[in-house]
Amino acid sequence: MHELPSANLVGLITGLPLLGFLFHAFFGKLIITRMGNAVGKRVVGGLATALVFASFGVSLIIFSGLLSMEGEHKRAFASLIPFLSKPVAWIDIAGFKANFGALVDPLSILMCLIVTGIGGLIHLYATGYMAADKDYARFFTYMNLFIFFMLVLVLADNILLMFVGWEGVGLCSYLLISFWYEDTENSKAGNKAFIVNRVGDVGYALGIMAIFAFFGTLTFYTADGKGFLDAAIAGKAANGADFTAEIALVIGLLLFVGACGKSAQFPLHVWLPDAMAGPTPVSALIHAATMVTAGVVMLTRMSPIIVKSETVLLVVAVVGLFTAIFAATIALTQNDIKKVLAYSTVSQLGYMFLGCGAGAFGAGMFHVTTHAFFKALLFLGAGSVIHALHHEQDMRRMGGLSKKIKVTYLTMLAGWVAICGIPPFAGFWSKDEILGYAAGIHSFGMLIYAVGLITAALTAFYMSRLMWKTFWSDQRFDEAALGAHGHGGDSHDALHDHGNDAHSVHDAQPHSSGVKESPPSMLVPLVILAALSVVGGFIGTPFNNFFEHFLEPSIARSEAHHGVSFLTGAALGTIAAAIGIALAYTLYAKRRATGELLTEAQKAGNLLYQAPANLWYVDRFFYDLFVIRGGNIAVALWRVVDQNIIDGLVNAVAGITGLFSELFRRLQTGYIRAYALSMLTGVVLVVIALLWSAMRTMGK
Amino acid sequence: MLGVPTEYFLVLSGILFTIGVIGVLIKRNPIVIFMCIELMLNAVNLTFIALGRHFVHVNGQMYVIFVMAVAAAEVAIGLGIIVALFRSKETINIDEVNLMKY
Amino acid sequence: MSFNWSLMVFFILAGISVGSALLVVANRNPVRSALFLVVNFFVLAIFFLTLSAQFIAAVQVIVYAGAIMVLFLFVIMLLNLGAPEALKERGGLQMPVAIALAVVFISSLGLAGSLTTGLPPTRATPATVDGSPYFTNRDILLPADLAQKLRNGADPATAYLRDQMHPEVQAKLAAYRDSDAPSVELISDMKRELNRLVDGPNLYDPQRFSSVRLSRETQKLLNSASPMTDRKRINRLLLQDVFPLEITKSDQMGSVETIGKAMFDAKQPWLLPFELTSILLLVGIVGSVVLARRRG
Amino acid sequence: MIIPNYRLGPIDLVTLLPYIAMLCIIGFILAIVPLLIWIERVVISLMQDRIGPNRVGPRGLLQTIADGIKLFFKEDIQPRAVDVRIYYLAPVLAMIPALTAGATLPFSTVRFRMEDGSVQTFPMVVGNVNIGILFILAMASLQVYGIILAGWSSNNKYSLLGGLRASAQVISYELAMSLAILSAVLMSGSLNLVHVVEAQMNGFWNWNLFAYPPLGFIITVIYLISMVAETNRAPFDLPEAESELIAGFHTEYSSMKFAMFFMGEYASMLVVSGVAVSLWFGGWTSPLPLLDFIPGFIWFLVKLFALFFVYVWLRASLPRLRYDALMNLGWKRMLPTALVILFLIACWNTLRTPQAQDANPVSEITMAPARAAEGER
Repeated sequence: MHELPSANLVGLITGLPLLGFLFHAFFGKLIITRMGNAVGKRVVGGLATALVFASFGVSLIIFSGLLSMEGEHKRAFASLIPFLSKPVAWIDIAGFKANFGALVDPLSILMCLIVTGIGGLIHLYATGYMAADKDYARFFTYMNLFIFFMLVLVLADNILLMFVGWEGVGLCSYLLISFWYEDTENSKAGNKAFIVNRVGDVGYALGIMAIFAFFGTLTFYTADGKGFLDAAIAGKAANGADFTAEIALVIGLLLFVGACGKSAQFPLHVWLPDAMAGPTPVSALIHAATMVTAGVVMLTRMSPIIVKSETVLLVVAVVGLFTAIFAATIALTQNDIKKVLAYSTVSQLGYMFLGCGAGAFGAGMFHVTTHAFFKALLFLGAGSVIHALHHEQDMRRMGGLSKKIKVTYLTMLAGWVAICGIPPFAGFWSKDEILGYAAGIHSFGMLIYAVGLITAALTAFYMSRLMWKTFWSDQRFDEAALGAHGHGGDSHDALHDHGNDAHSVHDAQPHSSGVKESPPSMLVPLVILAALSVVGGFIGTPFNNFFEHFLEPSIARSEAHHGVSFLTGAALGTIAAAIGIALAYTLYAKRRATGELLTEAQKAGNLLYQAPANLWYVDRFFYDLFVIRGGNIAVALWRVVDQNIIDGLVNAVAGITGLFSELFRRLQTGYIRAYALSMLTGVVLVVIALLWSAMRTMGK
Repeated sequence: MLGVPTEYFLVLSGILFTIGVIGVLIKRNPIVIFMCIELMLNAVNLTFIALGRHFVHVNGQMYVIFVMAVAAAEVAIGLGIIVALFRSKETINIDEVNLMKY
Repeated sequence: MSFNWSLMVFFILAGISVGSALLVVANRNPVRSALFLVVNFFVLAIFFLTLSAQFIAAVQVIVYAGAIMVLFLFVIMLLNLGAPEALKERGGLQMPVAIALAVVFISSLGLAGSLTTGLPPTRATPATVDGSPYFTNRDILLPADLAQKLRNGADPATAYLRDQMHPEVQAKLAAYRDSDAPSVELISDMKRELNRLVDGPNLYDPQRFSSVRLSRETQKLLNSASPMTDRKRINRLLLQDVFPLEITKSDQMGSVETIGKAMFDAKQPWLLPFELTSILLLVGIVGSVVLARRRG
Repeated sequence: MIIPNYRLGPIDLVTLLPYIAMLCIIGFILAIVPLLIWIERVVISLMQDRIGPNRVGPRGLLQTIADGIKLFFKEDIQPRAVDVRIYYLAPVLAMIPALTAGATLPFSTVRFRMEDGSVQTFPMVVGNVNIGILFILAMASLQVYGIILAGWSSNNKYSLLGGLRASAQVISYELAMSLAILSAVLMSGSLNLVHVVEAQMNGFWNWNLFAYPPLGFIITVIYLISMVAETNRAPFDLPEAESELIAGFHTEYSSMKFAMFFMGEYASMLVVSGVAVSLWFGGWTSPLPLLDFIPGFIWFLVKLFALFFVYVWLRASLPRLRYDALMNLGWKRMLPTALVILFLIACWNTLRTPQAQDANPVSEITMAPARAAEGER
């Protein structure tokens, strides 16, 4: 066994954010009220950020330890409690055992780095972005809690503990989406996210049960090779039964349903765009960079099971591909800048699933990583734009910002080239890797590859559209009017803390009109992320694929292979991106003033526009089916079953109780001696009963 | 009293206990009720000690020590309650103390 | 079978205790009830004394008779409840029902007692656990071995003890043969002689007992300042050191020492209850002070 | 002084010793009371610069006898409303516990020449039992019944008040007294008064009065104060305070019944003083080893009378306490002090003596059944 001494530190990775959560939950608000808004908020935000960065530092230490570790399986086991080397039992009931333990391997540490690194940057960004908010402490409480649960999810050494993290991040997502709960729409969005996720969780939970039923354990890997993934690799279950493709099919599909819910794959994608109701840092952190990739992480973790079944792989690939192109079409038509990015995220997640489905889990994870860089960047950049425009999110009222907010523009530009897949930026490498493997899928490879390329072109198009509408077109808003009523409007990001916070960034010039660049606390993360978006892809180039090599110990070997050569793929990918960009450029350059391709009338009549603009009617269908019709059924049940039968039963019980109470009330005489007498009666009866039974036994 | 069988003590203890029970049930004076409770406790003590001798084990006597300590505390509190009761109601007739009925 | 004196004493005392208990209940005057209760407690204390619980007996008198009942009397007098009319027992169903139930209770208990096979036989002789230095017949556990040892007089101590015995008994011992089971008569004789030795002067002499392994307790008692006060106990201990297996050891079960050591022995479960009781008493003190405080 | 152990059949002097001691105690208490009363009157009158009794007998020595005869022949008045049985029971209860308590009080030693020529020493005590002090405590706690019942049965407000006062006072001071006694027990390591006295042999510096300086002295004072309160003597004579309650609990008593109260009071004074002598002042032992030739009982008597003199002295010099002052002294001063001292002595003992490695009697007793079973086989 190869030792990893620093593995004992792994508890710190989760422990520090948890500490932050507890601290902020109990003292955050107190600190802000006691120390004053300016200082207090700086302390709270600074502490939250510092703890996440500290966690990142610990992750780096372990990462470097892991790099220097030798052997085939780079793996260490530790407790999630800091400085404890042995995992402590969390549940241990009659053979059902789950540890509170951490599995330290490349996959988990990679995710730790992403979560804490990107998370830290987003925390930093949020200290500026949320500066004017009255629930500042609550925000960072949730954020730290989210980081904690996300880390539990990725570090867990058994699938049940992973589920805890899984549900924990779901909870935090819900809390943060409806962070401004005073607005009903936000609460509804939070509910929607929560409920849709539950559908996926049912699949996950059933998957866990199936795993326990077949393997008899929930632990991924153990030091002595008794984990269920060990067993899956060996092809044998605990009881010696063969691990067949049928079993892999059942488990894999169930887990995939769970992954679909969390990673917003069709048809469970509907919650993610609505989740944009939360503050923009939340969108960046949860709904772009980290949580939504949990499905991919989970599938990667489960890869030894998934690869066993061709069917599962195909289902994953097809669903991923469909989601990718499906969401990309919707993204073409959206006007809300965050919605565009949200559907783009769904689409990119589809790519990741496509990679997993192709058996190239490493490629999928690579895209997770690069996507985390550039999508966080784009979201934060969008947030910066929104911030600059005093909470305007509609792209139709933007434009011409490239000169006004230069830093934001330049960083967004980096994100744009990265997501479009232009070499040599980050998105290019990962997307090409995925498409290359997808092309190698048995028998359907080329078809999938073609659709993937089309999606890439669409991606380039809608991103260019976004850039056009936001930065390059003419200015389409009244700059003077901006600050005057800027806080209101239709923005979900409306800040609710008018006036009582004289030192906040936002109110430093409370009624200054015009566009203004964001504060440094927001720009620094943007710049860092931009740099990562530019160069981040080089960790996984086909020439020197450090990334996938690093991940190899965590991933099952599959038969995935490139369907096209690198050069062909790169050329085709670049061409697809170029077509998308060129198309967008030429089309929008002609309409620089309006920034719109179609007039409102044209839009209304064009079914090809209306369908994606209305989200392909999926949301409406779900709404109609589940909310309206399901609601009607529920109301009918309520009226008939609940009100008459169930309530009737309850009322009957209550009535009978009341009747008896009325009877027995008379026994409550208030005379102490009467009570004593009844006690004696009871004693005598017990003695007689005992006597009777004794006599019976003696009679025998 | 070496020749007295343990059973005799148990019977005596049972009789004393029952007398105490009757007293608790039929007296209206809470002080006397208290005395009857003490009587019951002592009957139990007798059982403990008799059985302690029977089994040649010191535990029987240990229990009695605890019973006595508890009885002392109980009497202090109980009599305090009775005095407080008398102060507020000018009577201690237990049948007139029935406020808890409501 | 000779007349059993102790049984007679028991019945007299039991009669007094039952009678006083009945009078506690039957009396209308609470002061008299209290007095009869004191009588009852006193009789119980005597019972405890005879049941080898000297310490408990003393505590019974101190706590119950000396403190609790004085408190009762104090309260009765404080409330001046002497007039029996104030709390006259009126008719009603309470009393007949209570008495009937109590009769059923005691009779079912009695029935249960008669049905069961009774207590397991006591395993040790009750005679010696009350701290009495004297022997009973049952204290001689291995009469044959004892007789044999005494007859042989192998070591100076045994020989000395035999020589101190009555000549008749010595003769009987000399006549004893190993194959016989010792007669009841012989056992009684040996017991009587042993008791006489216990009663007599201090048996200890360093030379005489040089070959006997003295128990720690014996040594402690010999070394303590007052061998004179514990002559009988020393003699008894010496005897049981000479005949470690043949006669039972005299333990002082109810002594303060035994109870104290049991109470504070870490191996016994009494220490925590003891501490809890002290807390209970503290709560009792606080409670009664609060109750007694005059409002306003 | 060595007495040969006369023997008559199965009975010898050693066996008879407890009975002799019993006769000594009862006879002494009953006979000495008139003398004590005379001493008290004389001493008080001297202190108050009066002459005192001087008519009957030489120096008025027979005055008390005369008083006794007078009481004996006086009409025995029985008030109408008394609770007759309790009324008559009370004086008996006042006297008997005091006499009984003397049973475990050792007052001297006797040396016998045994038949085999050896000389052995025996304590003069009725019951040389290992719970001697507990017995005395038990009897002392019973003594209050006489007063309470007298107060109650007289059906007289003054008497009732006296009885109430007595019960509250005795309960209050019994605590401090018990704690003081327990301190002495801790000092000497035994509940047996004979052992306690033996532990104080060989010189007055071994007395418990001087043990654990200054704890022994303080606790002795506490005992002496509670002893005076327990016996309802001045300045703690509230139950019979003449100026407030006429005569308190014995207002309604006359002739011999009154005399029995009187006897009981003096008997209990003697007993508690005897306990004090045994516990703190070395009992029958001589204060200096070179005075050992003087018989033990003489030393005991000397100490006893000294303490009795203290009683009289207090009565002559101190005014009666107010009731709340009495309670304050008992509960707020003496009880806490005694508790602290008891605690300190226990700590001292624990720190000074190494952990004893005695065989555990508990386990021996617990083992008894098994051993007996072994024996039966």
